[in-house]
Amino acid sequence: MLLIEHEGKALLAGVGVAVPPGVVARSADTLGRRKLPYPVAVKAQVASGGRGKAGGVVRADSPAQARAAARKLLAMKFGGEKPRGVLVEPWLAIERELYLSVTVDAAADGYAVLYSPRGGVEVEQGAALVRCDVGPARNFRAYRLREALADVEADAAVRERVVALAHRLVLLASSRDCTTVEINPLAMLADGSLVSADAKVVRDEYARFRAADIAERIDAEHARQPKAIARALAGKLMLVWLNGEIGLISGGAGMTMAAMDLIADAGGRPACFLDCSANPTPEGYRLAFDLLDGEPRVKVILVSIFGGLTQMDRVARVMKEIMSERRSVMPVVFRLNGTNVAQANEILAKAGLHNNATIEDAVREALSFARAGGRR
Amino acid sequence: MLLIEHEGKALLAGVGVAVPPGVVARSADTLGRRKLPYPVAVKAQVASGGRGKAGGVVRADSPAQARAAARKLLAMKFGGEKPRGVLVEPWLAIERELYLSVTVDAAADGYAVLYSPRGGVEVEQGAALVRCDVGPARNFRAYRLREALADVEADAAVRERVVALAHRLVLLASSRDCTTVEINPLAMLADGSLVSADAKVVRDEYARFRAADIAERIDAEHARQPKAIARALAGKLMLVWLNGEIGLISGGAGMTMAAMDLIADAGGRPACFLDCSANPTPEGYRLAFDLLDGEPRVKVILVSIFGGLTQMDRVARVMKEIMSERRSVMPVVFRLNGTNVAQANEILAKAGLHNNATIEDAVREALSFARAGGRR
Amino acid sequence: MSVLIHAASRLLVQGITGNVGRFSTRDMIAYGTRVVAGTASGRSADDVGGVPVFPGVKAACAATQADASIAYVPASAAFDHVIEAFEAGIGLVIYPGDELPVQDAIELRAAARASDAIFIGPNTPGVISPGKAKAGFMPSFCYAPGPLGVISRSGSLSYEACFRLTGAGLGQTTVIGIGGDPIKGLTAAEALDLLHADAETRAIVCLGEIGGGDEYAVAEYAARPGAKPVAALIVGRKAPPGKKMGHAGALIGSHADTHSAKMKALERAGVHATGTISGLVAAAKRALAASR
Amino acid sequence: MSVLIHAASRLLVQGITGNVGRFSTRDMIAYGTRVVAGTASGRSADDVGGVPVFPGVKAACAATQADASIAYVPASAAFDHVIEAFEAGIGLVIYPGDELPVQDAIELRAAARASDAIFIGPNTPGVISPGKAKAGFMPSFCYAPGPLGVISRSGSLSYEACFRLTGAGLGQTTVIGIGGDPIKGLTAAEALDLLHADAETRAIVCLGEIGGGDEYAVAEYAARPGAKPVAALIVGRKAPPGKKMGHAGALIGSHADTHSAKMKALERAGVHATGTISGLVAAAKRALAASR
Repeated sequence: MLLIEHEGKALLAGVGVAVPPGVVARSADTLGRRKLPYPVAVKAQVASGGRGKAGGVVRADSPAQARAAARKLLAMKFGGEKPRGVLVEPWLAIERELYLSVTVDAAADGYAVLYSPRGGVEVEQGAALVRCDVGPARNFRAYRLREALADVEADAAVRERVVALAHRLVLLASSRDCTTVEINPLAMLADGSLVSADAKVVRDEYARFRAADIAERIDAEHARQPKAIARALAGKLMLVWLNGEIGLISGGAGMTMAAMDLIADAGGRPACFLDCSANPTPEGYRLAFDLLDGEPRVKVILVSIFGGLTQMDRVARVMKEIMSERRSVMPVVFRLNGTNVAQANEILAKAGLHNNATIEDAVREALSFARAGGRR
Repeated sequence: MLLIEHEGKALLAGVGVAVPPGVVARSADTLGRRKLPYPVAVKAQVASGGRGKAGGVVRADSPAQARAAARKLLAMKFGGEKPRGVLVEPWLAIERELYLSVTVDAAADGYAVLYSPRGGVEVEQGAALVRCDVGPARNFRAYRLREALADVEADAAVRERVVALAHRLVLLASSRDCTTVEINPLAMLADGSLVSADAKVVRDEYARFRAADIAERIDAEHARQPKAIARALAGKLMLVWLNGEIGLISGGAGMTMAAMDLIADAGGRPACFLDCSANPTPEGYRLAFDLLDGEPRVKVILVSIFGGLTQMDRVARVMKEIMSERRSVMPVVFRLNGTNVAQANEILAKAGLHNNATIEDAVREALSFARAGGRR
Repeated sequence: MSVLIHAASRLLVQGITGNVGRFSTRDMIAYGTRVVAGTASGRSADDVGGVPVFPGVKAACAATQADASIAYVPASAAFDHVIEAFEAGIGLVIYPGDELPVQDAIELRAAARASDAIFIGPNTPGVISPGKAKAGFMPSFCYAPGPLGVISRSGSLSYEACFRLTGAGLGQTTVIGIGGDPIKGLTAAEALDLLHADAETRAIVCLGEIGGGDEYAVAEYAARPGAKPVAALIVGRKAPPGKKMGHAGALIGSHADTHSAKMKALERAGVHATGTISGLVAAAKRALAASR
Repeated sequence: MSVLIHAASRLLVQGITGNVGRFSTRDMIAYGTRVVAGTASGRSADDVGGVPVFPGVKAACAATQADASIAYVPASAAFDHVIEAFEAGIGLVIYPGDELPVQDAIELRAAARASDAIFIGPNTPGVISPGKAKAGFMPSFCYAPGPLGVISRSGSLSYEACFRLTGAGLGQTTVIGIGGDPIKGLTAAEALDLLHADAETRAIVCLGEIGGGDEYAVAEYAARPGAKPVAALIVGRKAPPGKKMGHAGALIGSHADTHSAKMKALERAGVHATGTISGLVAAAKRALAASR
């Protein structure tokens, strides 16, 4: 879960990292009432990247300019996303832009620190980063990072500040369950001090049971989602809308992707990635059907589940029930396999439902329905 | 730094520990405007212990009762301390009161978990606690705590909840630099769930450089202190007022306590514990004199410093200056020793100041001044 | 031979009294696995399907000499249980659950190393050595003994893949679910090393997907002199970039994460790679043929 | 003999280019200590008082075979520097600074154990073996060689105490400042073990105060069969309860923390205990006499 800039900066400030003093405004009007230290930077608060290049940061030298900037930014979209407000900070006189991040990395068996003496857009454009593997947070070693930086950062005082800062970021990441803490640019001011001009903090959603702020943020994020996605999330279904017409109800990420690939190979387009494996219950499946039945783009539903822990006789029984009570006329194609599949086949057969032997067969059947227009 | 109950509970809630939903009110009037889930507990927010026995928790069944309770509590003092507000929570139907705490303990080489199946006042009155040494936080082992609890906690479900909760508390302590996290009582409700009915969280002031909330809390606490203490703290002096007449300016805790003991043995009473070792500068010493000169109870000042890193020639020079510029007529007695003491003796002698050879001599001299009335 | 789990493995089921623990225990026993003990934290419980239940791992090991464990506990308790197993001397611990905080995965991988143990997971159906034993909940009928070592990031995909391989007469030595999370107890590279050292494994099948670096470890292995032939299936060719596809690790963030970059790297390393499940059996056959 | 620091000890000063580092380096050299190297993090610097300055501990050790270190760095950097010294193979690391978060003290004590090293501090003037070497900033003239091993929780009190002992002709083998914080790198019990094993130490003087459990460790040692005679001074008899007296550890929280409880425990264990600095020399003499 990527935090918005001002949220990320609040976490940084909480561990004693220098961030510019900022105020968040949800509207241009509330901004107009504040006393600000002009010149200021007015920054659109969006989670998507590339904000700078998209004009999401505007300098303002007066209240009128600040209000105008806020109005403009709040009306824009960045990567399809409307800003959740603007962050207004003193305009920094940056001597040099650095890059520093801490991120979870499999090759490091834990955290890795990444650094560049030239940050900002240069890093966004792919400039090489110096890397220092850490592993578990307690294995951070200032001297190792210092050695790694020796070749690329000529300014010894900056190097020391970066080392101390990196240690804070590693501790922040581990103590608050962040998978990435990225500061780009890390601004070096005229006095050599370092200020986090931006912040990209990603928190681990799986830690929500022990981090109330993550749980709250997830709830807030869910509430912001379009209705169907929000309903899916509330029902523990994983839904990503795609642009096609084959409504894929599936279990397991790998098998879902395999089915999507097969659909595409056969000339079709999946309407969604809809993984029910976290909630393979009557309620979960009913919700899945309901979501797809309510989406006009969907012409046919393909149920593809290969269950291990999920017992397919139970799934078959649920499918039978859903098919008998369902009002939609949209055709449904099945391919169920896995634990207790023999009983599942019996149940489906008795209910007059056809279970395809292979996913290829099921995809072919679904495509023929889709080509026939679906929704008989 | 001991947090107030509601602050401690906020930290607990932040790591997913169940606390009663509460509201804090600074006055009875603001409380009256809130909708509350009667019956409620109105609880004085003070840092000192023994609040329950002192009548600091009052049940209220109606808005009128709640306002009355708040008014009464806010007018009271607990251990000399005025409440900083009241915390109002639903009145809990407690089946059993447990005790659980995590604290830094030298014998554990880190954290120790303490538990009692009978908490509340029984623990305050000294009931034995079950102890499980942890060490560094990552060494917490659920199975070891489970074994330690097996003999004292008969309810297996409660035991499991306590083990899981203790793990959270250990992680909270280490990730947020707490030296103690104590829940007493830990309330077991009718459904077996555990709720933190009270919270005593002590945070490590030394971690303020990496914990903005600790730094802020220290500043707020300093601002609440009486003026002299606040000035001392701002000047990095450690001042504890005592009831005597000998104003002791010293360096180093151990030597200060030794001098206090000698003063008492000689029939005197120290006016303060005033340790300048964290700021042995002209400014620090000037402030120390200024604080004691301003306190009418003080009859004589005894400067007792045995310096290692503090170079006594420098201290002597500062003393000479202070004595020449000082307006107070209060007598000052010196006993300086330590690094460069030979030069210090020369400087003092030239300035006409007597340096006592021993702390016993200095104490005797100070007492004779005090008996003569001091403040010539 | 097989790797990790054998006919003689003595399996412990942590959290045996939960629904999943009960179901899987019976299922593993039905497969012939020697499930020797279960634990139910701090509780005394009756046996489950004839398996004695202990209050802790130490007691279970002392009584039954369990040497491998699978933990059916919620993510919030996973760390505690896996560490307990390590410290009781268990050399192989599988955590099949998902939604484990990455922090805990990092700590458990480090703890496994410190205990000289192997941690597998999170987010895996487990490990099966067909015809010998299984520690996990994969559907048994999909597997048969044979010459292929299989590594998979995805549970459902591994069922489908092995179902096809078995159907085509291509059995398996051991099928290892390494899991779909970014930090894994047993990495792809480590799983490859195990299968490489196993005399009965003649060729290796890797089931991969978009995101993460496991497939590059596969390419690295395959390019090594003396490597066993490798077949690979990479799914997610049509997954949109920037969206998490169910697995925490299945996300295209950079070019290296994409399907085409992975396919290229695998092909360059001489892997018999396919981008579709329909091509898997043929790829595996080519790999097996190359092993002769 | 002496313990911890000897005439042959090769001392490294971490943070040698700071004000304190420069002052103390010159002072320690003047005392005869073999200060062989200094570090200034990541910076190249000229020598300090003839001592070569290195950018890191590994380089300093490689060039000078330093085997002990004292770190003059702020508390926020203490963890990093002390760990660096451990990992470079230094066996004795002293951190004299105060206000070290207790968390970091816990971690450093654990790290010392893992590295088979000794960590002393925080909040200590260091260690001196009179006539041989000193690693710290205690005023040199207070010390003289002799038969007493001294342990102290407080810097200033140890200067005063040793000044008196030396003045009375009672010299010291080694004076160890274990520091006044609740979690110590070297505990009182461990310091006692070191002095117990030292052949030249004939009696032990412990300088204690209210709060904490160190004095009970002293009593435990003294009650041991074959223990060397112990004298103890406990200050803080007149300190008010519930107030922190400068030291993080000097706080009366429970009855065991009080002056009288500690005095009683010490006396019961046969320690020559005194509650006043004026009584220290006599107590030390009694202990020494008992050692004959």
